[in-house]
Amino acid sequence: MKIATLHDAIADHVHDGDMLAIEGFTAFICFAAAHEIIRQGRRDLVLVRMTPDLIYDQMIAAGCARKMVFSYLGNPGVGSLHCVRRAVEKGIPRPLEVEEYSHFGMVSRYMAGAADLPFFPLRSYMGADQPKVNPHIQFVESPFEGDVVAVVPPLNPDVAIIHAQRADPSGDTQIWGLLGVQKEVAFAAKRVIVVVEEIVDESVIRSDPNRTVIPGLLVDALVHEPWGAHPSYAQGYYDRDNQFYLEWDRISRDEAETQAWLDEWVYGVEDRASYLRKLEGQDPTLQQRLAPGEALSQPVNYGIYG
Amino acid sequence: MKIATLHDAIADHVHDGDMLAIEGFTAFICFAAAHEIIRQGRRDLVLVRMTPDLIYDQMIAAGCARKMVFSYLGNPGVGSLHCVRRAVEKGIPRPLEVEEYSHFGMVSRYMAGAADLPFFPLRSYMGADQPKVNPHIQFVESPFEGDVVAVVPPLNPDVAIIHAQRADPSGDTQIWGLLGVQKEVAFAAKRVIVVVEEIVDESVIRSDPNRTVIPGLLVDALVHEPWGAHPSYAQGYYDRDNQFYLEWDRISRDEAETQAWLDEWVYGVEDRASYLRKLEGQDPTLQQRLAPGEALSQPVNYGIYG
Amino acid sequence: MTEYTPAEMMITSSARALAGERVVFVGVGLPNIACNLARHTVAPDLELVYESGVFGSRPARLPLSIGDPTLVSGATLVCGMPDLFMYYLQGGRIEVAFLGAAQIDRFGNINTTVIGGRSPGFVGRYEQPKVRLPGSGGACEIAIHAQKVFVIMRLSPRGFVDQIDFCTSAGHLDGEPGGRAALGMPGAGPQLVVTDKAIFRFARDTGEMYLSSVHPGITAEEVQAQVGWPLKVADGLKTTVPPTVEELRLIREELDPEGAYTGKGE
Amino acid sequence: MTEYTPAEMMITSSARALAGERVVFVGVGLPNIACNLARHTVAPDLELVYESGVFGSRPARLPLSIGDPTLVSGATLVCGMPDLFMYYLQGGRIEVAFLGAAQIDRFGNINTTVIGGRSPGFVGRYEQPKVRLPGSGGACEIAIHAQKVFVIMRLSPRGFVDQIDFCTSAGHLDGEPGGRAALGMPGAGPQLVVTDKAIFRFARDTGEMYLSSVHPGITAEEVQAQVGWPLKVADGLKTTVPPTVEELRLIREELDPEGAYTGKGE
Repeated sequence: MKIATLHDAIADHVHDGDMLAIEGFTAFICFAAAHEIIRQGRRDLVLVRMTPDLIYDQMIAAGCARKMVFSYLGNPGVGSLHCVRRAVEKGIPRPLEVEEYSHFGMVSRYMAGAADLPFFPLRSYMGADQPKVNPHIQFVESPFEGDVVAVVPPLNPDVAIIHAQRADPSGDTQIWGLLGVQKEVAFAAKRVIVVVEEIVDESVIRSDPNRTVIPGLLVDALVHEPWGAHPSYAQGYYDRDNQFYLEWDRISRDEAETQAWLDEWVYGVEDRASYLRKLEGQDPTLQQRLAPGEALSQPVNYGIYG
Repeated sequence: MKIATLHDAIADHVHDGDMLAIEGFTAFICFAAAHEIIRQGRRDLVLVRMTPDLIYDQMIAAGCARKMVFSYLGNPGVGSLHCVRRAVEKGIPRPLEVEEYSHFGMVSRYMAGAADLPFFPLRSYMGADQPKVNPHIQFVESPFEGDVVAVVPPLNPDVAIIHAQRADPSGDTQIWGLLGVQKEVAFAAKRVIVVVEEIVDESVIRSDPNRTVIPGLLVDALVHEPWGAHPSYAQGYYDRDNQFYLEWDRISRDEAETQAWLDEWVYGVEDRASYLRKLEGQDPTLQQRLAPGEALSQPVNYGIYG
Repeated sequence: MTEYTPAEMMITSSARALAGERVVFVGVGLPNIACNLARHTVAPDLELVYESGVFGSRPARLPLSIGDPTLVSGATLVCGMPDLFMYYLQGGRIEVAFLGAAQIDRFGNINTTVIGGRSPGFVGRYEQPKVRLPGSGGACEIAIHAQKVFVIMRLSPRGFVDQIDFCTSAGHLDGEPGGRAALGMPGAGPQLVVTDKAIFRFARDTGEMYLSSVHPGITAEEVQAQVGWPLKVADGLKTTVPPTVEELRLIREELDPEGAYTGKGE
Repeated sequence: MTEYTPAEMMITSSARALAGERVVFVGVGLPNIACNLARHTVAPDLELVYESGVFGSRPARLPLSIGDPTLVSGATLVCGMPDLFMYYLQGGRIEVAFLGAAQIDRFGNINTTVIGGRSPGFVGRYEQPKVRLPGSGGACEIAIHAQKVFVIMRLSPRGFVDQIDFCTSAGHLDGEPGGRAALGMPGAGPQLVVTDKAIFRFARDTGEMYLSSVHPGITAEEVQAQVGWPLKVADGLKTTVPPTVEELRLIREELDPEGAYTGKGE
């Protein structure tokens, strides 16, 4: 494990053709990493994520991906992902192969991957058409009472990127708020990059070991990148920038406007710090607009035994 | 859900012949509930627990059980469970049927029970003899690469008893420290009794929703019983009483001494409060001896969004 | 009588159907407002479970997505997706769930995956669709496990079709009694479809959707014109009871004061 | 040369075998002290994982069981049993694990379930045993998944037997090369057996245990007398290097100052 810049973490661990999972279910979406991958010009990625959201819409518009594995396509609370739709419906900027599950199917694939199981069983897909278009959805009979359940195979991305609130310098990572499948994808992936709002002293993590979701043992690179999830959010650090989610709906409907946006906000900035400076230049109230108030957890006593 | 005395919770929810799981892996072991069950004279129980520990040793000595489902028999850090051994090896006070798994097998059975799956897959038991003596351990071939894995069926106890640090009056329960399989058994069981050190205001629970392990939705009875786990422990509240674990090794080697102990400490006291008074009468340093120092978790900010 | 929007009609109709329910699986938008309205009226003990893993939420503002951080702060329990799908949904803890649909057929089978397409055949249509929709999300398994499913969608000929292009979430299958149970589907399937023009229910014996009530000013003929199969109509077709003054006050003053979901005349 | 107890010899021998290892699955008692000694000497980066779900523990006192609360306070991560078994152990994250045994055979297969019994036949013996032992706990799957297994037990004819009464945790099976892999067992199986009299290892090609070193003052013949099969002996049988002054200081002053595990001459 080493503490790295986002540039170096991506350069070292994300390669052309990799299967990449940037997870965080509707929260903690690491746009900073996606933009760095776009800037570094990665190609032929297999993008894995339950909810592709704007982050994969942008990466697909930038031509990074050849395939996407997912369970729900949408701009949450707003509407369609227009770049994904252009790629699927019209092959713009390039054709995009899709491999599709329900949410539970994706969760199960990650769990099988994390647990090194050849399959994970779930009661889903009965009566539905997904198994007809996805050979990875099969059915197995129980040896106990003859009950039949669906099974899906493990998903083991080459690299997973997880955004979180804090980690110690060894990479022991704590997350609070929506936990999604971050733990599962970290255990399932061959390499793990963790991007945090804060790197804290080991004593902070050790004061609350039940809150640690990802052990440093799994982490190949730890990146300190405040506001790395904007326009998504990090619980307790900043709010989702809903204005941008609405604006993207407009921008992304048009291919040229989309490319112009990428030119300005991704290719046109050097790194996340530059992006934030530019953003605050445009909107000086940004921090104030998105800063949440304070709602602290009440402490618990682990006790001193010694 | 209703807040109840331990007497009433046991009277209402634990019946002769029930399959009962009192869980808590090497911690949070609810001796108060076991003693109440012994006092109420329950019979023919199927006792389920990964580590039967002293709690089931006592219940078996008291003649409550006809069968035990488990994965590790021992007085942790001390030695054998002599009452269990007398029942298995010699049928004293009555014969005890056993159904045995590895730890992972028990964990998997609880998960299948909690998730309403007909089986749970695990890579275990290859080359071992457990499947020869337990027909609930079967093997299934994966439809994906022909890999073979063990599977075990769901375990759905009639009633589960969980000891925890705190819950709100609706039964939303928080646990910190060793989490064992408490969540899984609560979801797997048909009825759930939660016994806590403290009933706290809803606002305490709501200040840290990620720490809630069992939702009130599952809880049939909530019991406030401080020190209800003694001689086991509740993280941050009191330490394990190792002296008693050592003493039980001596007492339990002899059937008559065992029965005398039950007479004095279980049948001879009315409830847990009486037990604690008697205990402190014998050992006035009890609280001081077992009280841990303070090691508080550092709070996290969930943020106010509104 | 007070004026109301079609969205307000859909919200109050959905809320009333939650009378006496305990645990509802909820998305944002209209279902969210409907569930909160129900909690203020017919179902005070209603627990809202969000697909994002949030239980017992007390949002300080109207959530704009199921991932809104306002759902988390002050909730009673927030868990990861494995727990949510394995223990809450598959474990049978969800009584009612709301689903949306791009297409629905007479048996309540739902498509939210693809529409049309250039290639011949089923798989080809999937691979080269005319319109790529969001896909399942959790809908496929919600439709299987929730004890009851309520559908909220607008009434239109494109939506109410004789043959859906893709079955994302199974309803009453082909209507054969016991068909769901035979496939191992624990929930009872779709019970209610709330639209901007009318409310539909399903016949217990045939699993077929029928017109249960029309909103004030709408006729059964107008509804049939929007539905792609010969629609069965309830004996004694009723007119939907419009939102009460108190329901409208709750929606407008407390639940969606900025009219994010209800004010655009949706 | 400093005096030392058999337990101290077992601890130092085990600790030295951890040189360069990263993640060890540990029980209490001697393995716990051995792992902590290794962290002070040959394996400073060693991470101790306890079966109870504790990672990166910094116990403020000598833990008396794997469930001791002192293991939790100040650890880096504490998780439930599903995570521990599914993601850490089965997920292949454990490099070395220590196991104890009541009986072990020449291929490192281990019995911790039952001894003897009155009834004829295998199942009968299981159901009416002479001695009911603890059973598997996590040992059955630890033996399958840990990349390497180290066994700690006393040398005795009751323990080192030609035929174990029950196979709780498989070692090298019948010694057939590739046998473990053919059954889908990811770990390499037993690598080392540390006793109070001698140290054993396993031949790479046959999977058979051989005498690797004898503790000072013990002969190969004395060891053979305690082993229930004709024991193979390493070419150039060595004498185990006894604990150093520094190792003994660490054990006696820092790791087990009250001699709970090391002072009774075990």
